[in-house]
Amino acid sequence: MLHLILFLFFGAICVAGAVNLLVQSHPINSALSLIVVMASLAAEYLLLGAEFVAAVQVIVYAGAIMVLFVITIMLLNAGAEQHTKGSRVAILIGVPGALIGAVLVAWTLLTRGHTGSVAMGALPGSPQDIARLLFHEFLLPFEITSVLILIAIMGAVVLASRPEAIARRHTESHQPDPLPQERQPAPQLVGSGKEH
Amino acid sequence: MVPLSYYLVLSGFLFVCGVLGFLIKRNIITIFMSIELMLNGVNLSFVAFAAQWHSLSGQIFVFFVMVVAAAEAAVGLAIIIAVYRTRETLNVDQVNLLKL
Amino acid sequence: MTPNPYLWLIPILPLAGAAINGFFGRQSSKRAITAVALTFCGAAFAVALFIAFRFSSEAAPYYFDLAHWLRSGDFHVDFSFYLDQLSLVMMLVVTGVGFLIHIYSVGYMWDDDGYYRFMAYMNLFMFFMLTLVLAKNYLMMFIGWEGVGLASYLLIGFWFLKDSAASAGKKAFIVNRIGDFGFLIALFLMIKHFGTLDFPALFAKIQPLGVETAGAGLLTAIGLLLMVGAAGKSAQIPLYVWLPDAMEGPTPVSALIHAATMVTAGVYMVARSHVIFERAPSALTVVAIIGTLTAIFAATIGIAQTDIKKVLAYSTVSQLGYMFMACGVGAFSAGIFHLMTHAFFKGLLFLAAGSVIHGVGGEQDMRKMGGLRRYMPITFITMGIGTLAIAGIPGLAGFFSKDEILWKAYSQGSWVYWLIGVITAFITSFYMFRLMYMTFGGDYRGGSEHYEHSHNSHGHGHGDAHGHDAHGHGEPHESPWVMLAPLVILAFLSVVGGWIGIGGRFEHFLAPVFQSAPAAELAHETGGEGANQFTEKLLMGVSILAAFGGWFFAYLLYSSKPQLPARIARALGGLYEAVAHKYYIDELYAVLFVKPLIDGSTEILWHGVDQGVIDATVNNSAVAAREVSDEVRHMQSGNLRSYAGWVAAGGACVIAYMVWMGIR
Amino acid sequence: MPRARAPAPQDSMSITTFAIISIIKSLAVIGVLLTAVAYSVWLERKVSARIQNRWGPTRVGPFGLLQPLADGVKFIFKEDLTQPHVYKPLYIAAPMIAMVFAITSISVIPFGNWVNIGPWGTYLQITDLNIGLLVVLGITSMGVYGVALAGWASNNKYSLLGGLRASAQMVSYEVSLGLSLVGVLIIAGSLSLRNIVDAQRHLHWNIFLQPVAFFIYLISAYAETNRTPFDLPEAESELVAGYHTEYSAMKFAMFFMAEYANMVTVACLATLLFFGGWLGPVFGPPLLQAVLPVLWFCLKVFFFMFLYVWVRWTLPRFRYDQLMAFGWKVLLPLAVANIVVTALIVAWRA
Repeated sequence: MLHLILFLFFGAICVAGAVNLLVQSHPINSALSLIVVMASLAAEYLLLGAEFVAAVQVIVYAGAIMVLFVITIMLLNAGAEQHTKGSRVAILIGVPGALIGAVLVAWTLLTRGHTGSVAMGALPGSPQDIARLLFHEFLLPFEITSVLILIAIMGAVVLASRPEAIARRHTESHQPDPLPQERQPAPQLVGSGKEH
Repeated sequence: MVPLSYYLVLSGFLFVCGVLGFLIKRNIITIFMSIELMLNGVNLSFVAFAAQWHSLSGQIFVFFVMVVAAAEAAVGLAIIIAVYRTRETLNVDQVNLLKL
Repeated sequence: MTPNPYLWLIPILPLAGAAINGFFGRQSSKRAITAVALTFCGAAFAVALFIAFRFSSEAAPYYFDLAHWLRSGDFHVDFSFYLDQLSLVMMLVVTGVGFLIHIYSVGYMWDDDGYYRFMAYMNLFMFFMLTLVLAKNYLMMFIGWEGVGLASYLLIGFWFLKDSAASAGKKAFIVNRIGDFGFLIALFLMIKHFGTLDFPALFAKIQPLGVETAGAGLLTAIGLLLMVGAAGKSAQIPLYVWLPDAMEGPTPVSALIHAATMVTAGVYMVARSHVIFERAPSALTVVAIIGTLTAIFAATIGIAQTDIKKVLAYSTVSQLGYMFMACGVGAFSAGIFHLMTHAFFKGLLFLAAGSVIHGVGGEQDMRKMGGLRRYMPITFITMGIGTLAIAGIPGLAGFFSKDEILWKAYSQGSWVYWLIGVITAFITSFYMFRLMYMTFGGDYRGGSEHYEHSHNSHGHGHGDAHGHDAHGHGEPHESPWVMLAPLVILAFLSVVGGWIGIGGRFEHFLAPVFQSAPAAELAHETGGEGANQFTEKLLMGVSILAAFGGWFFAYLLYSSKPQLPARIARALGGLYEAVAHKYYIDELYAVLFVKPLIDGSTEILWHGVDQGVIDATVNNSAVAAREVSDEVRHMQSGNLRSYAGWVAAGGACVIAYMVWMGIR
Repeated sequence: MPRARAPAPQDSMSITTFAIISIIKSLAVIGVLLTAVAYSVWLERKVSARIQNRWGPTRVGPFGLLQPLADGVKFIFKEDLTQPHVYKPLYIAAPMIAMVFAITSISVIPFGNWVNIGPWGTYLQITDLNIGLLVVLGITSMGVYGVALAGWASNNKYSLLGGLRASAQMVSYEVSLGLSLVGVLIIAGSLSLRNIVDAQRHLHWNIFLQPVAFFIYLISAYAETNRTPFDLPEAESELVAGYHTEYSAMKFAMFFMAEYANMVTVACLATLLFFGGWLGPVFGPPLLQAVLPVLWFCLKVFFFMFLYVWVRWTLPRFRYDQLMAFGWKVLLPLAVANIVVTALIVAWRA
C-alpha cells in the first residue's frame, strides 16, 4: 500500500516534470523540469531497491550531466524558442505515430502484460553486489565504456575549442567575442528580459 | 506490491514524452534534453525488469546507459556550441542545410 | 598397348613455335621467324619419323597419358595420346606435307607484312591437327577439331583487310559450327550411353554390340551425327560451300589446310569411328551416298570454273567424296590410302598453282594465262605429274588409290557407286587437263591489263605485292627454289606414293586397325577369288579408259579446237549457266537459311527482344527510379524534426506489427 | 524507503513512533544546524577581525554574541528588491534551492553514537542509509543549481559570470572530491558513514591512513563551497558580488546561510571520514558517556570551521585558469594515483 502510494506520488512528479519539459518554451525551464524528473526517478529506483543506482542517478545525471546542460544554456544565452513551422512531417506524421505507439504499448502492457508485481525494495542492489557484478561479469564492457568516455572527452575538447581562424573571422564580422564569458551585451539583456 | 506493468507504463510514458519533445521542440538543447528523457525512461524499465527477474544485470545496464549518456552529453553539447558559433542560432528549423 | 614417352612432343613442338612467333614475332627479324617456324615444325617431323621407324605392329597401339583433364565421378577425360597404324599414317602425312608447305610458304609469303602472323598460325594449325590425329579420346580429338577450324578461320581471313577474305573466313567458321554441332551431340550420346570417350574403352564397349539391321538405333544416330560433323569439316554435301570460298586465303594455306590435311579430318574421324559405323549399316550407306553425290557434283562444277584455285578446290571436294564413298562401302583402308596419295598430289597441285599465280603476278584467272610452259618449266613438269596422278594415269599414286576405291565400291557396295565413280574419274581427268592446257598450253594471254585486273578482283593483290613491283606488267617468271623444292619432293611422292599400295600391302598394314569388322563384311572379301581377279582387271581397264578419255577430250576442246567450248556452252545454254554458277547452291542457301536468319535476328531478336524487352526493362526501371526519387527526395528536407517524425512513424509501425503478431 | 541498518530498535518500534522520533530528531538537528550557521558567521567575523587586528562585533550582547540575531532581524525587515529584468521564477527559486539542498545534506550525518532515551533508543542521526556518503555527495552536487540559476536568472553579466564560474568550478572539483573519498571507502569497505566511523576505532583515523586523500578532499571541499582561495564566483574585486549581486534581504541571507551550512556539512564529512567522527576518550557516568562523543564531534567540526576562516584570511585568491588547471591537472591525477596505491596496498594486505 505504502509502496503504491509512494510510487504514484513520485510517478506523478515524473509525469508532471516530463509534461512540463514539453510545454515550457524556455530551455532553462525544460532543463529544471528534467532535473525534477530525474530526481523523482531516483526515488522510484529506491522504491525498487536499487539504492546505488538511485544515488548515481542523482550524482551523475542530475548533478553532472544536467549541470552541463544548464551551463550550455547560460553560455549560449538561449532565449525562448521561436515557433517556426519548420517541419509539417514531424507534426502530421511523427506525433500521431508516437502517440499510437505509446497507446499500443500501454494497452498491451495493461491488458496482456503477464508480468507479476514487485515488492518494495524488491531487489536490493547494494554497492557490494553491483561492484562484484560490474567488475567480474561486466568487466570488459566496463573497460570499453571507460575508453568511450575518454574518446568522448577528447571529442568534446576538439569540437568546443575554437580555432584561431574562426575566432578572427567572428571578430571581423562583428560576431560576439571568442571568450564566452564576455558575450552578454546590454541590449541582449533587455532583449532577453523581453523574452520572459 | 505494485504491478510491474505500472513501472513499465511510466517508463513508456517518459519515453514517449521524450519522442514528442524531439518532434515538437525547436531548440536544439531542448531536443537534446528530450533524448536524455528517453534514456531515463529506458533506465526505469531496466531497473523494473531487474526487480522482476531478480537479476542485477538490469541495474548494471543502467550504469552503462548513464556512461553513454554522459559521453553523449559532452560531445553533443560541444557540437551544439560549434553549431551555434557557425549558424548563430539554436533553432533546428534553421539548421537544415543538409538536403538537396 | 605400350606407352611411348615421345608422343606428346609431336603436337607440343609446333605449339611452342607458334607461341614464340606469336608473342615475339612482331619484333624479331624474318630470318629469326623462319628459323623458329621451320625448326619446330621440322622437329615435329623428325620426331614423327623417329617414332615411325621404331614402330612395330606387334607393339602397336602406342599411347601416352600426359595429364589429367576432367574428373567427374567415374567419367574422366585425360590429355592422352594414341598411336596406331591409322594415326601413324595421318601423323606422317601431316608432319611431312606440313613441313614441305612450311618451307614453300617461306618463299611465298616472304614479302607479306604479316609474315610472323602467318608462320605462327601455320604452326598453330600443325599443333591442333596433330592433336586431332593423335588424340586418345573423342574430346581431345574435338579440341584438335575445333582448333584446326580456328586456324583455318584465321588463315582464310589472313588478309582480313579484304572484305571477301574476312567473310570467307566467317563462312568457313559458321558452316563448320553446324558440323561441330552434330559432332558434339554424338559425343554427348556416347558419354550418356557408354560413359567414356577413350577410344580403346569405348570401342571395347561397342564391340559386342550387334549390327543394327533395322536401321534406326543408337549407333546409327551416333554415326549419322558424326557424319554431319565430318561433312562440315570435309566439305561434303550439303556443307561443302565454304571450301571454294576458303580459296581467299594464301595458296599455301589452301594447299595445307584445304587440300592435304584439315579437310581430310572428317575422313580420318569416320575411319577412326569405323567400329561404330560398321554396326550401323544405314549410317554407312548415308556416308557412301553423300560421298558419291559430292564426288560427281563437285566434279561437274569443276568443269566450268575459270579460277585456277577454284578448280582445284572443287576437285578437292570431289576427291573427298571419293574417300567418303570408300568409307561408306566399308573400305576404310582404301579411303585412308586415297587420303594419303591425295595429300601428296593435291598438295602438289595447289603449290604449283601457287607458283603459277606467283609467277604471273597474282593472276588467278586461267583465261589470262597460257603458254606458261616456256616461262616456268619446273612448275609445268611438277604440276603435270600432279595432274597425271590425280587423273589416275596408271603408275602414279592417284591410279592405285582411286582404282582401289572403285574396286571396293563395286565389290563391297553396288555397281551404281562404281559407275558414278568412273564418270567422276573421267570428269576429273577432263577438267584437270583442261586446267593444264589453259594454263600452260597455247600462248600467254596475260598481257598488260592483268595488272589492274589482279588488283580489283584477286586475292593475292597484296599477298604477292612483290610480284607486281618486280616485273611491271607481268613478264611471267619461274619461282625461287625455296618454293620449287617442295614441288619436286611432292611430285616424287605423287609418283611413288601409290606403290606401297600394290598387292594390298597398305591394306594389310592398316588391317589391325580395321579388323574389328563384324562377320557380315568379311564375306565379300573371300568370295570366289578367280572371278574377282578377272572383274578387277576389267574394271581397272575401264577406269584407265575413263582417265585417258578425259585427257583426250580436254586436248580436243582446249588445245586443238579452242573455239569449241564456247559453242558447246551456247548449245547447253541454261545447263552451262547453272554449272558455271555452281548450281546456284550459294544463292539457294542464301535464300533458304541466311536471309531468314538475318531478318529474323534483326526483326525479332534485335528490335523485338533486345530493344523491346531487355533494353526497355533496363531503361524503364531507370526512369521509374528517377521518377520515384524525384518524389521521395522531398523527404530529405534536411530538417532534423522531419527525420525524427519519419523515425517515430516507423517505430509505431514496428510496434503495431509486433503487437499484432503477439495477440494473433 | 530508507532501510535501517541497525536491526533491533526500529523494527521493534511502530511506524508512528518511528515517525515521531524522526520528526523530533529532524527539528533538533535543523535547529542546531541553523544556530551553528549563525554562530559560524559570528565566528568568522570575530576571527577575521582578530587576524586583521580589529575587534569585530562587540556591541550586541557580550562579545557581540547576539550579533547573528540582529543580523537576522535586519535581513528580515530589509526591503526585498526585485529588479525589473530578472527572470522572476528562477530568481526567486534559486536561493531556496541553494538553502534546501544545503540543509538537507545534513540529514544523513551521524553526529553521535547509539543513545537510549527512556524506553527507546536511537542513533544520533536522522537517517542511516548504507549509501549515506553518496547521498551527501548527490545533494551537494544538486546545490550547484542554486548558484548557477541565481547567476543566470538575475540577468546581469556579473551574476552570470559568477554563476558560470561557480557551476564549472563545482562540477570540476566534485570529481576530485569524489575520487579522494574512494580511498577511504576502500579501507572502510562501506558507504555508510557510521560504518566508516566504526572502521576508524583505536585511533586508526583515516587522516593517518589517507593523508593525501585528506588534503585533496579539503582543497576540493573549499572549492565546492566557493570559499577562499576559490571564491571566484563572488570575487568582489572582479564581479561585484558574483551570483548574488542582484539579491538583497532574505534571499541574500538564504545564500549566505546556504554557504555556511555547506561549510558545516563539509566539516562534518571531514570529521567523519578522516578524524574518526565522534570517536574519542569516553568515560564517566552514563550521561557523560552519552554526551562525550557528541562533544568530540563538535570539537572536531569547530576545528574545521576555524580552519576555514583561518585559510580565508591567509591565502590569496586564485586566477580562474589557475583554478581549473589545478583542479584538472593536479588534484585529479593525484586522487587517481592515491586510489591506485590504496587499492594495491589493501589487496596486498588481504
